[in-house]
Amino acid sequence: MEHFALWLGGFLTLGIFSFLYKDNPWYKLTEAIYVGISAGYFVVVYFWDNFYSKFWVGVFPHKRLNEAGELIAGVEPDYWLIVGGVLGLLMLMRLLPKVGWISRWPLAFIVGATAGLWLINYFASFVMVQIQNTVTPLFGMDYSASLYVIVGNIVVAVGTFTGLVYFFFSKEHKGAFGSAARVGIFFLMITFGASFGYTVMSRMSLLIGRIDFLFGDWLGMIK
Amino acid sequence: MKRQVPLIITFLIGMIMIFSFFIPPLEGLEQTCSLFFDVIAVFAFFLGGGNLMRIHVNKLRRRKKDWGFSIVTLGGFIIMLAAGLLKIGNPGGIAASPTTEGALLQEIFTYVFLPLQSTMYALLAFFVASASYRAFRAKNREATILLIAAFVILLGRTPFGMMLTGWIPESFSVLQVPNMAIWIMNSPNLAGQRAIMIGIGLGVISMSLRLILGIERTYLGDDSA
Amino acid sequence: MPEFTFGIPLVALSDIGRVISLMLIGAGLLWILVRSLRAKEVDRRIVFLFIFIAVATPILFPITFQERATLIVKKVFDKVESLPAGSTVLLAFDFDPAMAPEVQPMADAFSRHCLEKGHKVIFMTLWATGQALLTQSLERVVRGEYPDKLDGVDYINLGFKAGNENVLNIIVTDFRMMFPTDVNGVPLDSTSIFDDVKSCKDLDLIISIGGGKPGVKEWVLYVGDRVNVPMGAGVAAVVAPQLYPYYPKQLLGLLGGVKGAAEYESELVKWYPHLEERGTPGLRMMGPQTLAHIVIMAFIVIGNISFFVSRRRERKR
Amino acid sequence: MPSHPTTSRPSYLAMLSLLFTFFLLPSIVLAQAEVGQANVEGTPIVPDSEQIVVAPVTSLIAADHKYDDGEMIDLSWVPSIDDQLIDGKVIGYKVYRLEDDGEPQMITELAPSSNGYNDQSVERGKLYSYFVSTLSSNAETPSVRTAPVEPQREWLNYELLNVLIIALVLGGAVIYFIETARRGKKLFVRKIAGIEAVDEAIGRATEMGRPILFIPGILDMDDVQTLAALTILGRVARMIADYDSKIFMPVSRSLVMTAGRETIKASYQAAGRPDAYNDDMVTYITDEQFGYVAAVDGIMVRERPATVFLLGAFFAESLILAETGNSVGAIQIAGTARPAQLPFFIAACDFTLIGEELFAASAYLSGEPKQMGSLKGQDVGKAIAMAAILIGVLTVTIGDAWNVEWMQNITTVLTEIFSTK
Repeated sequence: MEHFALWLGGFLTLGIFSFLYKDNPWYKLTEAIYVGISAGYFVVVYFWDNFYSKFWVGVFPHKRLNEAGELIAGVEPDYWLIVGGVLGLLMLMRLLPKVGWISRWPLAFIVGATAGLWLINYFASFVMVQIQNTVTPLFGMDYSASLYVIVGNIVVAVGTFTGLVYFFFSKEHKGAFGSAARVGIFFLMITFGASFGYTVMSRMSLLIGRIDFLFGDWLGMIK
Repeated sequence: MKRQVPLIITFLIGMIMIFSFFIPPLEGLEQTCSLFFDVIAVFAFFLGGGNLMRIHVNKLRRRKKDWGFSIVTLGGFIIMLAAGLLKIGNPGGIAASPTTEGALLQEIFTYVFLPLQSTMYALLAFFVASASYRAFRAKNREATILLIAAFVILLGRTPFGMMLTGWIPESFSVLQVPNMAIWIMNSPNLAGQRAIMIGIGLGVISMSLRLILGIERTYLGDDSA
Repeated sequence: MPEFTFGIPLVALSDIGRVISLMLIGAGLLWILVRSLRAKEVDRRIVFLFIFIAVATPILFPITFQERATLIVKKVFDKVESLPAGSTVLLAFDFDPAMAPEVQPMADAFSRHCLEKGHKVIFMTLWATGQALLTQSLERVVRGEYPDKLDGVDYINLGFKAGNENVLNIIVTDFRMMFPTDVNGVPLDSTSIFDDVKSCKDLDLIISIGGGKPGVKEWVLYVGDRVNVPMGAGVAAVVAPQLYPYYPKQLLGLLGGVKGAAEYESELVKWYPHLEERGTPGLRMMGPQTLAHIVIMAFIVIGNISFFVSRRRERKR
Repeated sequence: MPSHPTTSRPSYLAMLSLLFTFFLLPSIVLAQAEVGQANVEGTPIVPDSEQIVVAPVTSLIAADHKYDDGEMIDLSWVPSIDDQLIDGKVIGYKVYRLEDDGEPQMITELAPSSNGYNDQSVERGKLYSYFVSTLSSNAETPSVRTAPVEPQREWLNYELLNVLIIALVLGGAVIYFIETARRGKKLFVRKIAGIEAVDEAIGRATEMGRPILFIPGILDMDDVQTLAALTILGRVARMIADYDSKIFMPVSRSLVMTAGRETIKASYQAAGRPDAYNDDMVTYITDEQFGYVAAVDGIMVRERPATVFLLGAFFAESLILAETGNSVGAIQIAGTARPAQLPFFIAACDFTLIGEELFAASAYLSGEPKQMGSLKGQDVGKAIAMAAILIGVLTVTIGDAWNVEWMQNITTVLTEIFSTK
């Protein structure tokens, strides 16, 4: 079994890697296996975690019995969940052409809830917190900061400010405003370049892991 | 009715969600909504899973190109359902969890799913290389800055960064490449991230309001816009 | 071991395979460079092939590059080195198996360095999931490599205590209140290592390893800032940028990711050459990383050369 | 191997457990039973000359937790004067609660130097009073009992009032400009390269007779980025219908599939070509991140789309998709609000909508004045943010240095306004 599992792993790994050369039947086979299995796995996980544990058990809680078999106070059923169930059923109405339009109701519910929920959350954690963090004394508390820190602080403040200038929609990037926007783009470019470079190492370790598997676990070539 | 009701639902739910943030008695609403969402998503799964089956069965019936692989996909899907829902191949039987060691579902997960997943993920190592070969070119001023920032960080992550600039005395150690990399990560990078994040927060406000107020309604199948 | 020098990096060559693959990479890059002077673009599959060889070669035939420690790493090393033998050092293993690949090499290097130097080492963890790792590395590094060091005299394992920063809050004034005994149930009072140690104030150095929560930040805020004991740290690469602001005031130095571990190991091996054979996982892991980075940088250079050459040709036209 | 003397350990343990069962356990039980009556300040519970008696905590206050639904009570106190870390006499605190003047019940045990507790297990409509016992290694000293408190429900969280006000200002600005635009005032909005390119990209696909691939990210409908992708899809699909091009949209979530079909169908109807729509334009693949990527990569190399849209929430797969799309020669327009993935799109795609631009794209593409008005409203937010940063940084830097009071006041006000508790 152990042996078979290793060879299976090797077969699948090389199948995916073969895509780097070009599309081929081996890759198609591994892709087909992957899609079928992962879709099935998620059906199973969603069914037990969401439908059964959250919905079913929520509406019909397990009865708790004591040792003598008498019912002891258990969890109260949460009838609110039935609203969710009804919305879910409305979704399935799509399958009936005549009343299919009703499936827009749960969609409208989801869109409204998502938009409303994230509006404030994004605002608080993406706008307010970031502004607050940027407002710091440039020379450090009680002027104790080193030159290194001061330059860093100034760069952060200027970069954030000009970055926002770049995102301005209702003004053409011309004149002084345009120069500020250009500085903003420079900062964005440094951000993208630096984040890219910093990520390379973690991406390489993923490959190191697979090569370890291929040559070590599978072929036993690494001492 | 068909047009108006969804817009009213979106408006009401959206407004309630916004204000629930400030009204303590409504603070549990967020969890309730995400619970509703999970339940709706499970029902929707019938549509998604059904669609997957339909497409592959069609491919098979019409003998379209590569129909053979559809058998594999369908087979994998059905085996997982049998193992996970009917709990076939489950040592603990129908009552036990299918994700315990030794269960068919878990075995397939460990020996088929995991290698596939980590290999797919590992492809990134190759694409990171090919993307940097193509993208980091000094075509204009912006691209040059992108290139320099990436190059300094890359160099700082290898021993060569220190070998090339290790002679710089300690008092100017900021100029040593690895320290320069640290500075870039901490200062200009941070500034850029912040500007992007503030912009995102404002963009979300504006788009959410358009949705809630019913100005943006294409997603509801409204063709009057 | 025959040594072979390519300019500055010392590449220990013990195998024909290593030579061949390194030559393959070098010659290949050279060939592509020549082509790029004629403004020829490289097919992406060639880039893929180079990356594969660059990563696989050092794994199959171990290649290590000599690291030179950056100041931020060297400061931690120098501190451990400069403390007089017999100083008390606390090593906090605040990480779980998921983080271990990155920080375990650091933990090993710190343990070896302290024991080599003759320091007394106190091990502890704030992570329930870190307990097993701590026991294992103690078994492997401390008992395995230093059998003559005595438990309770030269080192002690306090194990895991629940309570996160509350634990720190208490040991900052009294170890015994939080840890009446060590992990084996031996009272601290009966161990000689704790004869002179009452609280964190009596330590000579604290090194926190692990980047989660509780972790380095908590150690700095609850212990380092409150008592005048120098602190060093080792963390995973992703969290390192968030901790740089603590350097050099609150943290005397910081090891970030595999690279930090490798730098520390190289410094360690330089001072204690016999430790090289015990394994330098950080340096080993940096082998494929370094080659891959070099290949990527080489391709960036090559890409720019062919870009400029082709642009010049277009202008001439 | 060297180790502690282990021979004495079993007997040591046995003694300890004997001691515990016969002495400590009964005393703990007795102590707890007696607590009910003993609530005079400073009275030790089990008087004994051997006991280490510690001082009680003082100034114990129980108060309703502000701005909640009536489910919390906050306790605060000044630790015992014996609670000094040097001698370590105090080993902790126990918090007791009396519900509607019933029996006291221990609700939690806290570490030394604690000075407060947040009781989250209370209900509205009941009265609670508390006392805190200071523990030494063998004695317990209770404090004075607090006056009974009833947890209160508040209808508005005043702590977040600043968030509400700024949100209303920004929301108001968005709505104001929407209204202004609706009344016919012309508003200027600058060009955004990525969005300008959409038209051309679709045209190119039509000329080449190859399909257009639309990837709406890998998150579900409960993420705003997916919503943004769908609003853009509405505009894009309309153009595609007009051009009579082909669109294909593989998705990784069933709900996104449903919403995507609904959107494309409506766009085709609006374009007057409902006959050209069919459900197979949108297919579900798998919920799993890399399984989805494996399939989309396959689709890219087999169908060879002329144009690829990658809009929505992306994770590590961003670069795999973008590089494969690039390798088949597609024009790629990407956009995400995940800062970590933006560098990869910038590197591998022809056009990238950076963060905010993703959310603005649909409004921009619609060309309707009221939608453009909302973009103007966004700019008000940016102006406020920029002003806050500029003024804040200046006042905090200068105000601190020369002790300029009015500047310090401005800093304080700004911090108040932008604080999120």
